Amino acid sequence: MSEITLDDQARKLTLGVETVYHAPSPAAYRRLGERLYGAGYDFPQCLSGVDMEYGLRVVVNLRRLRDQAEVTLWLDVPYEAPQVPTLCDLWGGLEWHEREAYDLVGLHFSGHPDHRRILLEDDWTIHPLQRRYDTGGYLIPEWRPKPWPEAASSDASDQAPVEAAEAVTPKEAETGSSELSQLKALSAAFAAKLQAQGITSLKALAELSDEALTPLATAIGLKSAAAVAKWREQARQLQEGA
Amino acid sequence: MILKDVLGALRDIGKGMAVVQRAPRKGVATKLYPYELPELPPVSCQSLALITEADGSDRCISCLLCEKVCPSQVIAIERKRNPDGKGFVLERFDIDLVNCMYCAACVEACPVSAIVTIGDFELSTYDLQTLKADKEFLDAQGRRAKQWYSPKYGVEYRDEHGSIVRAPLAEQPGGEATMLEAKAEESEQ
Amino acid sequence: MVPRDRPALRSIPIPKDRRYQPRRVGYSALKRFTARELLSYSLLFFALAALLVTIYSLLPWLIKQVPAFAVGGELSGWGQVVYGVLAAMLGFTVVAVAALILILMLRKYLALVQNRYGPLHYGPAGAFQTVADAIKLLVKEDFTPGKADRLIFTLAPLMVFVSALLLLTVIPFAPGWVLADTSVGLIIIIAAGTIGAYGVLLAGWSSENKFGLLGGLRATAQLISYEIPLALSLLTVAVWVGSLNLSAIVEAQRLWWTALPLFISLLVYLIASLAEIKMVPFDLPEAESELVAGFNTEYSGMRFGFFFVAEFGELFLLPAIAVTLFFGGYHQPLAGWWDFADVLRGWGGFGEFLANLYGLFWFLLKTALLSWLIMWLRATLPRFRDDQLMELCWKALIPLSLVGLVVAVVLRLVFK
Amino acid sequence: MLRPTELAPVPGAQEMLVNLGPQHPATHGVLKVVLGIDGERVTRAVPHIGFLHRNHEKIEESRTYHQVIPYLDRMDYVSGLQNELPFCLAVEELAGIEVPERAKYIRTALFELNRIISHLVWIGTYMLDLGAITPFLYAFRDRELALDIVERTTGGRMLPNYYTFGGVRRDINPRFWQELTDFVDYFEGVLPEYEALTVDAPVFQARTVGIGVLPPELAVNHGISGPMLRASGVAHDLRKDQPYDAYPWLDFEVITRSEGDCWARSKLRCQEFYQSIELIRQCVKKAPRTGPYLGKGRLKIEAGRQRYRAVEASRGQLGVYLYSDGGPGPYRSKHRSPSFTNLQALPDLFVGQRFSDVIAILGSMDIVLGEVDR
Repeated sequence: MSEITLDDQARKLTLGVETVYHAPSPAAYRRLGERLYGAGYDFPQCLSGVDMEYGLRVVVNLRRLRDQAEVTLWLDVPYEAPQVPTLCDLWGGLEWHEREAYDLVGLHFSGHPDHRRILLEDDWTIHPLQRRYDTGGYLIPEWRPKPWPEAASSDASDQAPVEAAEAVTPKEAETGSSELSQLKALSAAFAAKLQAQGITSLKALAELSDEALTPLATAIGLKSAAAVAKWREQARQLQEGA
Repeated sequence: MILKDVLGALRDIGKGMAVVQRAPRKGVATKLYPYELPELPPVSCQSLALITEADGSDRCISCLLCEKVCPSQVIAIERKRNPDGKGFVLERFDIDLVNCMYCAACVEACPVSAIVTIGDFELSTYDLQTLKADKEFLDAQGRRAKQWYSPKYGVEYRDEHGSIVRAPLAEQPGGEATMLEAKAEESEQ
Repeated sequence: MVPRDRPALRSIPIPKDRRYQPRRVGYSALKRFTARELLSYSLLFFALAALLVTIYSLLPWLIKQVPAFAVGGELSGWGQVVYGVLAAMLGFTVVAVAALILILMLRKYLALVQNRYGPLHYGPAGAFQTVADAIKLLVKEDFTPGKADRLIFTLAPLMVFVSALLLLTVIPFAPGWVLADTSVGLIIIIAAGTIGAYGVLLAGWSSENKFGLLGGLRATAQLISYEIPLALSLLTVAVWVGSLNLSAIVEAQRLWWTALPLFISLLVYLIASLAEIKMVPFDLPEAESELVAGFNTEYSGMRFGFFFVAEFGELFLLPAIAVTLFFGGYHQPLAGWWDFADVLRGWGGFGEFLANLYGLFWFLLKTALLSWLIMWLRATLPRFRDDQLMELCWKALIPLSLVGLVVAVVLRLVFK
Repeated sequence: MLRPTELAPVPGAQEMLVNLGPQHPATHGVLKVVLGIDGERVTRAVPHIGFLHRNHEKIEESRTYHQVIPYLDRMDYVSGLQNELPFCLAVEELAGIEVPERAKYIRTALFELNRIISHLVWIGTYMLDLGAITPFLYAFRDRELALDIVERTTGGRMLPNYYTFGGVRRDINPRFWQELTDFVDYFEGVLPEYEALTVDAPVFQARTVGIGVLPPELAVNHGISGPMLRASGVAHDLRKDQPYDAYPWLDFEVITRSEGDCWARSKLRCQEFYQSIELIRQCVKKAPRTGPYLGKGRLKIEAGRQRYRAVEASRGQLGVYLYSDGGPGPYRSKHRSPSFTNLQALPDLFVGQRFSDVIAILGSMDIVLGEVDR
C-alpha cells in the first residue's frame, strides 16, 4: 500500500487488520479513489453510508485480487452538504451501492449516472438510516447533531451551497423540545412533516390562516377538507388546554 | 460429422430419458400432510410453550430475561411480588405468536427451562387474533405437548402420573457435552 | 427414537378450534398409489375410450335402425340432419373424453417419474380429478378483458378446438368405422392443422395482452413453419401408397408398415407433430417461465378449457394419425401373414363387429404408446429457444422431409 | 419507476415495453425488469428492486448483537445459515472471541451443506425456467434430506439461528457426522442423474452455451462474485483467499471455468456440488469428536471499531460492514449481499439477447430477492 501517495491532508489509519484512508474533502476522496484504482484495487467489495451523528460518512471497501489486499476509504461530509463525488465510473460495481447509500443514508453522489432511489419508492421523503429517524420513519424529537470532531476536520467551508431538496436543515436546533412535544401530541408522522414545512409549534399551527393551511395540508398529505378542519380543531383544543 | 453430433445428442437425450424412467424406483417422496404427519426431531422449533410442574405451579420465576432477549419484542410479562414467600409471581405472560420469529432466543435465555420449544406446527388459523397467545394458552400447549426441548434440560416429557421426566440419554439430541454432563449428574445421584 | 410407552410427537392433540381440519375420509385408498394402479386405471380408460369410439363409429348404422331416417339402406334427408347433429356432439365428446383421459394420464405419469403422487383425492387414486377440473372450468365466470376484441376473443378457442375436431372425422378406427371416408383425407388433415394456427394467433392478438401477443406470434411462426415438414411427410405416404384416402392407406399396410420404408418421414412427422401439439420441448407459445401463459394468458373458464382440451385432444389425434399412416392403423402387426381379425370375421355378422373391436384395440394401443412417448419426452426435456425451433424446422426437418419424399418416390418406382 | 429518459424510444427500433415481473414465474421472487423488446430481441433492460425491502439495517440498529442473528437468516432464505457467518466473524474479530476448533468444523460442515441446499434450489428453479419440471422435483426431493439434517441439528429448517459469536448455539447431536456422511454418500450417487438432465442434456446445452457471456474484466469491475465470477475465469474464492473457520485446514482447489456463459455457470455449480461433498467428507474426517462447541469471550466492542468481513457464500461474496459505538448492538451494519451486486450486471447481459435467453441468463445468475432487497 506504500505505492499510494497520500493527499496532503489525507490520513492513513490502521484499525486492527484494516488499512483505512481518511479523505479530508470530497476532492481528496476522488483523488484517493483514482490513486487506489491505479494501484490495482480492482474489486469493489462494498460501499456503506454511516450516519456519524455529526455528519455522514461514506465507507468504501476495496480489494485487490492480485494479492488479496484490502483497503478502506473514508469520507466525512456534513448533513448540510452531503455531496460525495461518485466512484462508480472507476468501479462499476459501486453503482447500486451508491444508489443505496443515497436512498437509505442520504448521501448525494455527484456525477452518478443514475442517481435515483433504489430500494424505496421514488416519492419517499426521508432517508431512513439516518439516526434522526426512529424505525417508524418519524423524526426522533430529542435528536441533536453532535459537533463536528476536530480530528476529522474537513474543509466544509468550501462546499457548494445546498441545492438538493432532500437536504433538510434540522429545525430542532432552533426550537424548544416542549414545542416539539406539543406537536408530537397530534401525530408523530404529521409533526415530522410539519417541521419540514417550518411549523414548529401548536401556536404557529393554530394561528395559520386558512389560505396558508390548505397548501400546507396538501403538502403533508391530508386529503379531504374535513380531515384538515378536524385536525385543526384538535390543535386548537390542545393549545387551549395547554 | 453432423451425423456424429446428432447421434451424440440423441444418446444424451436417451440418457436423460433413462434417468427419468428409473426415478420411480426411489419411491414417492411426498408426505400426504393432513394424513401423514412428519416425524419431527425433538429439537425442532415449531412453537413455544410454558411448562407447569406436576403440582400445577409455574416453572417460570418471572425473571424477565426472555422479554429482554426477544429480538422481535413479542413477549410481554407482568409480575408482582410473591405475597407468601420470596420472588415474584406471574400476572401476565403474553407472546404474540404472529410476529414471533421462532428463533428460540427466549428458550436459551430461560434459566429454569420454563419456556420451551415444542413440535406443534398446526397452529394455522383464519383469525390471527387467536395467535396472540396468553398464559393460559401457553400453559395448555405445555400440558398438551408430549415432549419438549430446552437447551438446559434437553428433551423432557410427562410420564403417566403427570410428573416431568427427563428423557433418557439415548434420546437427548444435545450431543456429547450435554450427555457427559448429564451422566455426571446421574452418577452423583 | 421415541420409546414405545410414550406417544410419538405426531399425536400432539390440538384444540379443535385451532386445528386445520382436513378430510380424513378414504385415507387408506389414498395410500394405494403405485405404478400398477396407474396401469390398471389406464386399462379402464382404454375401455372407456374404446366404447366411445365404437358408438361414434357405429352412429350411421344406429341411425339407420330408425325406419324414419332410412331410405333403402341410405340415410334420408332428416336422417342426414340427425346424423350431422349427433355426430358433432359425439365427436366433441370423444375428443373431450380423450383429452380428459390424457390429461389425467399425463399428470399421473409425471407424478410417477417425479416421485410424487399426483392427483389423489377425487375418485379412486384421483381418477375423477380431471372431471372435477372440467366442471370447475365450466362453472367459472365467462370473463372477457375490457380491452379485448370480444368476437374474436370468443371465437378463437373454438377455431382451435374445431381444428382438432376435424382431424377426428377422417381417422379410420376400424375397417369401415370412419366418419368421412373421403378420398381427400390427407388434405383435410393438413387443412385442419392450418385452422388451428389461425385460432392461436387470433387468441393472442385479440386479448390485448403483450404476453398474449408474443405467444400468439410465436405460435403462428411455429405452427405455420411446422406445417411444411408435416405436410411433406404426409405427402410421402400418399406417394408411397398412391392414395389420399386414409382407409386405403391403412389397408395398404396389412403386411409391412409404412414406417419401415418411410422411416425418415416418420421421424419428421413425429417431431413436427410435437411442435403442432405445442408440447415440451416445443411449448414456446405458452412458455410459462417466459410468457406467463403465452397466447392464453387472458383466457379463463371454459374458453381456456377449449384450448386445453384441444391441446390434449391433439395429443391423442396426432399420434392417431401417425398410427394410421405409419404403423398400420387398426391392423395387428404382420396382419398380412395371419390375422386374428380374419378368424373373427369368419363367425358372421357379430364376428364382423368383434373383428372391428379387435382392430380398434390395436389402434388405441399403438396410439397410447405413441402418446406415452410424447409424455416421456415432456418429462425429460427443457424447451428450445424460438430461433432454434425455426432452425430445426427450416434447416433440418424440411430438407429431411424432402429427402424422405425422394426416398418414397424412388422406392415406389423400384418396388411397385 | 421509469425515468423519462428511459421511456424515450431507441432510434431505429420498433419497441414494445414488457414488464417482466414483479409477479412473473421466472423472476424468482419480486424482481421487476422493464424490458424493451423489438420482436424477440431485447433492446433495453431496466431492473427495479425493493419490493421485498424490510430495512434490516435499521432494525439492527436497535438490536443487540445476539438479537441481530435471527434477522440475518431472513436475507438469503434459501441458504439461511450462511448469512449468519460474516456477522459472527466480524463480531468475533472485533471483540476478540476465540472459536474452538470443533465449533469451526461444525460451522464449516453446515456451511457447505447449505451450499448444497442452495445449489439444489438453483438447479431446480433454473430447469423450471428452461421449461423442464422434473429436475425441480428431484432437487427438492433431495433438498429435503439435507434440510432434515439442518433441522435435527439446529431446530430450524431454513431459518436456523444457529451460529453465534464464538461457535455455535448448541451442541450437535451425536449422530450428526454420521448423518452428514450418509447424506453425502447418497447425494454423490444421485449427482450424475442431475448432470444427465441438465449440463449434459443437448437441449440444455443448446439453450445455454454461448449465452450471456460475462467478460472477466467486466465481472471484476462490477464486483461480481461467486460462481458467476469463477465461471468467467477469475479464480477468486474467499474460502481460499481469506480463509475463515475450518477452511485453512481443508484441502481443496478453487474451481474456475473459462467460458463465462450460462452453461459454464451451471457446470461450475455442478462441480461445486462435488467440491462441497469433498469438503464435508474432510470435515467429518478431521473434526474433533469432543470438545467445546462455544468459545468463551466477552462481547464488548470498543467505540469506533469497524470491520468489513466477508465469506464465500453459495452466491458469492457475502459481507457485512460493522461499525460499533461501544454499545450492546451494532451502530451500523451494512450487508453486502452477493445477489444485489451480481444483479448489476443484468442490463449488460440482457441487452441484445433474445427474450428466451433473458430468462436463461437471469436464472443462471442465481439471485434471491430476499437478499437483494434486504
